[in-house]
Amino acid sequence: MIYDVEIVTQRKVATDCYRLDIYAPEVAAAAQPGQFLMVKTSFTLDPLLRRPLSINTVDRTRGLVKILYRVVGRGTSLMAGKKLGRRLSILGPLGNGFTVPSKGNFVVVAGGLGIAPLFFLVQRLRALGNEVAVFYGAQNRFQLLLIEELNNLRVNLFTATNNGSSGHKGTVVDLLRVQGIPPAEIVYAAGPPPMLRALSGLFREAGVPRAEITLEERMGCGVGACRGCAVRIAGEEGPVYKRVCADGPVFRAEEVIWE
Amino acid sequence: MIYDVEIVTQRKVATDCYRLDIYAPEVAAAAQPGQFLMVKTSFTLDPLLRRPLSINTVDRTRGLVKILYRVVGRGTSLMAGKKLGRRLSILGPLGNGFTVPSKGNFVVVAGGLGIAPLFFLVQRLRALGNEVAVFYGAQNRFQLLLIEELNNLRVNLFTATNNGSSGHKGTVVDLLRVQGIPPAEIVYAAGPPPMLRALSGLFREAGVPRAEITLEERMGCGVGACRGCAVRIAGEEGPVYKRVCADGPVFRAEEVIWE
Amino acid sequence: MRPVLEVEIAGLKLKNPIVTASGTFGFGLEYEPFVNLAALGGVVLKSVTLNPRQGNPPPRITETPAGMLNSIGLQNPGVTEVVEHFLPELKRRRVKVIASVAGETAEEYELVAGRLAQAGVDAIEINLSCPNVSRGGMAFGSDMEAVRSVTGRVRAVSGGLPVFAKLGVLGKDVVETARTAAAAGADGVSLINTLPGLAVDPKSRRPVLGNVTGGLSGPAIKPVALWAVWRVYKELGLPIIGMGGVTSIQDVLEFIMCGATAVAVGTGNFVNPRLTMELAGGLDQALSLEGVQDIKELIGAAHLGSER
Amino acid sequence: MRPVLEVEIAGLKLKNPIVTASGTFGFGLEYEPFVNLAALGGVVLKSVTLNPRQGNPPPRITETPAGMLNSIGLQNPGVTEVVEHFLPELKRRRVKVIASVAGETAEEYELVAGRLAQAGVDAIEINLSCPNVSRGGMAFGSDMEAVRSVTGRVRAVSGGLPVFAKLGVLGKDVVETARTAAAAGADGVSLINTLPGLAVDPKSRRPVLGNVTGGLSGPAIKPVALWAVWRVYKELGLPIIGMGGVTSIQDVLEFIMCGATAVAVGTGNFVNPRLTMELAGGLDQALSLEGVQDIKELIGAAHLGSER
Ligand SMILES: Cc1cc2nc3c(=O)[nH]c(=O)nc-3n(C[C@H](O)[C@H](O)[C@H](O)COP(=O)(O)OP(=O)(O)OC[C@H]3O[C@@H](n4cnc5c(N)ncnc54)[C@H](O)[C@@H]3O)c2cc1C
Ligand SMILES: Cc1cc2nc3c(=O)[nH]c(=O)nc-3n(C[C@H](O)[C@H](O)[C@H](O)COP(=O)(O)OP(=O)(O)OC[C@H]3O[C@@H](n4cnc5c(N)ncnc54)[C@H](O)[C@@H]3O)c2cc1C
Ligand SMILES: Cc1cc2nc3c(=O)[nH]c(=O)nc-3n(C[C@H](O)[C@H](O)[C@H](O)COP(=O)(O)O)c2cc1C
Ligand SMILES: Cc1cc2nc3c(=O)[nH]c(=O)nc-3n(C[C@H](O)[C@H](O)[C@H](O)COP(=O)(O)O)c2cc1C
Ligand code: FES
Ligand code: FES
Repeated sequence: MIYDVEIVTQRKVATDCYRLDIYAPEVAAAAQPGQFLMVKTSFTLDPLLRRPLSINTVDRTRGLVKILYRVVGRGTSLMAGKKLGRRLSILGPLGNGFTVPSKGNFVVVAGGLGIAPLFFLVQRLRALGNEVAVFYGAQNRFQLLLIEELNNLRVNLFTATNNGSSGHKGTVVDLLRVQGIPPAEIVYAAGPPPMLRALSGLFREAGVPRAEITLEERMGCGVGACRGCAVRIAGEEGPVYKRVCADGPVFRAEEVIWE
Repeated sequence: MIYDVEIVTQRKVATDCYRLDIYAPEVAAAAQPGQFLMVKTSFTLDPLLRRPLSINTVDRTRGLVKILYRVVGRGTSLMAGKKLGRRLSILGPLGNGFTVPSKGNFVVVAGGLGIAPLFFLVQRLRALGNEVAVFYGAQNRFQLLLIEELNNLRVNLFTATNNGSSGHKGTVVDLLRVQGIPPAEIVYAAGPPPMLRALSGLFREAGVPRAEITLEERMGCGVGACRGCAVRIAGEEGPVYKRVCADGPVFRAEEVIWE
Repeated sequence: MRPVLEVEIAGLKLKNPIVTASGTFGFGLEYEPFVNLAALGGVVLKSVTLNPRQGNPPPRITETPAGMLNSIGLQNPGVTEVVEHFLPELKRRRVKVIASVAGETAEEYELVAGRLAQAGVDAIEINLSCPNVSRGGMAFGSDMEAVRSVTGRVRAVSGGLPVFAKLGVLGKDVVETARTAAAAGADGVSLINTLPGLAVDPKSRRPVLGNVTGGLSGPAIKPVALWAVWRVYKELGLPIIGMGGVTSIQDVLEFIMCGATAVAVGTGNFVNPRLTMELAGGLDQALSLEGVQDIKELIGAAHLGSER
Repeated sequence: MRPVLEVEIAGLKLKNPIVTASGTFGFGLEYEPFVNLAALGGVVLKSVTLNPRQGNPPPRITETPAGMLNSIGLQNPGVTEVVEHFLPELKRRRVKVIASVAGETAEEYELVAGRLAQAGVDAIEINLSCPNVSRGGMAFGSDMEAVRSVTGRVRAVSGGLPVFAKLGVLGKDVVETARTAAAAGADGVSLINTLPGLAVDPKSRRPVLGNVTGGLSGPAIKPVALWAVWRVYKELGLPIIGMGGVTSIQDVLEFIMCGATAVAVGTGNFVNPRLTMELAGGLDQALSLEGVQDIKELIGAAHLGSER
């Protein structure tokens, strides 16, 4: 569960965005789409805490785990500065991933870095031979990541960009509103909270049978012990706080209470 | 006084000992033997404070400043991990250096890393054509650093090692006791406090006309403001605390009050 | 010869001085993928209240320089769940269990402690940093009357179990609080709880934590914790569980030399989930290197030479 | 349009909110190789006593995680030297000078403050963290009677000058101490002084500092400092000079949004001797980016939406 691993490759894939390959065969073997790692970005006491990062995909034959991330603060910028050969401490795979049925039609909605966990899901769904439609929005076409890889997976890909430089001009929520949600057993989504909130409403209105979304919250332990990563969930006896790290990060859209 | 500099070379010169060359032409031009730099070893908040390190020598034509240091803790081990091309923030040259007379006979006594500031001094004294005898002690012969460079300066070099692997078997203080202190206008010394304390006694007994030693103390500001680097000095009206960083680091041996 | 690591604190025998800090290790089971619980001196459980508590609104955690703020707000499943579910599991693992008791009133502390004592925990820790509802939310620990009454009541229902009062350092002088708790029946003290703290997000211009303020923990507070341990040991000589920012063997030794008999790891678990095990395992070698035959030689050792 | 950086705190006009923290910037002149003093909001001098003081035995400094401990022990040349030598130099540089006053008795504070006020400083800061010799070394700041008497006496001899009470957070609740100081005549408060702390060298098994205990400063304590500023602003609305761990513009904004009108840089000067200048210069751009026209808009801004 906790490994000292080596950085095999790291490359910049867009402004402030990096993809990191680490050699971690046990993690590659065990990982499920939607799970995450807790990564220690520094060997000093500052920054102190590990950072949660989704498993973007794995390469089991080569024992690799890939992470796709954006530099937003000190931890991620320290990561971006690490060269190949440098070591990293990781913890994982953690959390409960997405449901991956062996048969059916599925819709995947990604906003920005939401593609990080969803790419792995799409791969799995396609590997099982399922039909997958991907709706993917970003700021501009340069921020639409892994497009070639998605095309190689032969999914139905619909994009949206805020400036219209690729696909629909607007957000991915706008795109879905305009185009309608294709029939699907499960709709999956990941992205910034306002998008997920809007999507949850849309899914409810559209009568989507099952919607799974993945949430983010600041984390302490990452293993369910500290109760730091609370998210409000509709329980049988009223709202309860659940743990993103251990009860999620994947939740059903309708059970999340947005504050 | 404060510079963001580039590491030009860094090489390991003995177990745990490194020599670092930085490109800092202003510092190289201004530096005097005995002065030091305050070096920031990390860009995060841990370790927080700068580390005082002597100027080991300068190469004015190439604009280089050299530092010779031993890894003893977190700051120095972070420094040792820095590759060429990495940047470093330095502050200096700081403090008052050794007296460098243009004519005379001089004795230099170095214990361990005490050679770091003294090497620069020896260079200057020799460049002025002065006679210099160097007494230099270390754990073993591998820890005797810059021996070739010292020989190139054509000084009278006497060594001592604890295990007798080079020169006298014992400490440099033992060596001086056995051999006697050659006549000199000034005797200079640098090294661990117990050695300096013993030497101070020896210098007094031997009637050395002037003895200059360089002291170390933990530092906050390095510029004379915080009073953190106090050392007890015999003043005209009794003992006073002086600042290693601004009143020193070089003091006359007889004025230091050893606790 | 391997150095002796066993310590006895207020009558509680621990196989080594390494325990967990309340609230950072859940009920122990969460850390089983990383830690063999039976290898630790003991496990201090998350503070428990009479009824389940939901805790504070998120965000509940934010990082600070060499530390973190938390405002969990005592989220816990209530004493019944702990007694029925977690304690039997822990017993089977043969680990010493120190249960941490919290409440909004002195009565609540008493009820919870009584239930836990009956259920067979090995010791009780009283979390005195909880807000006292009958005193407008002022922490129990800064009100000497409340310290006396809570400690006395818990003592009375804890039978022969060792009782530790867990103290912060704000509000009242920690020596005075410790003295008051000891006089009211505490066998020892746990030092220190988090310091109060706050962080602002300059972008949103709002406090980061949903609860506005939180508790500061981690290496940042270690010097303050050592100061508190030093003072309480020197002034009162009470048995002490020391904690605050422990991340290394060196930190453990610092606490012990200041006067702690046991040392708890809190935030450090988040950085390295195996830390407690590594410390318990590494003490052996660290002591051998220093020629120490029994860790008890080191308790309070830094006071030698100071006037005590 | 460039944002307005000028602030007025308790009647003292500062060209920008950046000042220095007492004891970390000497008497200003030490930092002249790095800082144009006149570009700062003001300089707070090292605490001054009636007679010269030699301070504590070394070591006086040790690093801690994201912080440092110091036990300088108020080494200073005494008020006469400050009045005769340093103040005239500072006056020529046209920088606002806030003199920090310390003493072992209330009388000493009064005498020192009187001399400084007469010598034409721009404001007085009372360092209430000094040990009170007549009360066995207990800090003036944790004894409300002492806070009242020292503040009242200093107030009386300071003419129309703004008087700030500088407070720590231990001992008594900081809001109560601030309220007491304000009632006794302080126009504002400086928050916070160092936290108490200790470090041990496990090799020698002795405390690192010659004085055993020291004061913890630096980024490690920033969350505690923000908490103190937040509470005093919320409860009392007093003018505040905020400090504790400032190393960046973001830190400055956090303090201001919590309620500080001026922000002091202490330990940060050691890390980057140009820090005060860089902050004073960088505020311009930081505010423009956020569309803030006057820094005064941000004072206490993080309280909006919270019940005040
Ligand atoms: C389960 C999970 C999976 C994630 N997967 C990815 C991923 O695959 N790729 C990726 O780029 N990011 C991912 N994130 C977000 C990532 O954890 C944060 O961006 C990262 O921790 C920021 O660290 P930092 O030190 O660079 O920023 P910091 O300096 O810590 O903070 C910078 C800013 O980021 C925000 N922030 C910090 N941590 C979080 C958090 N946990 N949640 C929300 N906002 C935060 C804060 O508002 C802060 O202002 C994931 C988060 C979670 C919880
Ligand atoms: C004026 C001056 C010049 C110096 N020149 C050199 C030099 O040229 N080469 C060199 O190798 N070292 C030199 N030193 C010593 C050097 O500053 C320390 O070794 C260094 O700061 C240790 O940093 P660290 O983070 O690696 O160790 P830390 O983790 O900070 O400490 C490790 C151990 O080193 C000791 N230590 C730390 N700082 C000091 C200090 N300032 N003085 C004495 N002991 C200390 C402590 O006992 C501690 O246990 C000099 C010191 C001074 C004051
Ligand atoms: C997330 C978190 C939750 C905590 N919960 C509790 C608690 O429920 N009861 C308690 O007495 N202390 C609690 N604490 C305080 C710790 O037990 C400990 O006293 C403090 O964190 C200092 O130790 P550290 O620096 O090793 O974390 C909590 C600390 C953290 C970080
Ligand atoms: C070396 C040092 C000396 C200090 N001396 C004094 C002093 O003489 N008077 C005083 O009121 N505060 C003194 N302080 C406290 C600072 O003024 C400030 O309150 C504290 O360090 C917190 O700010 P910082 O984290 O930015 O350093 C000193 C702090 C340090 C680090
Ligand atoms: S991060 Fe600790 S419980 Fe989720
Ligand atoms: S280190 Fe600050 S005065 Fe010398």
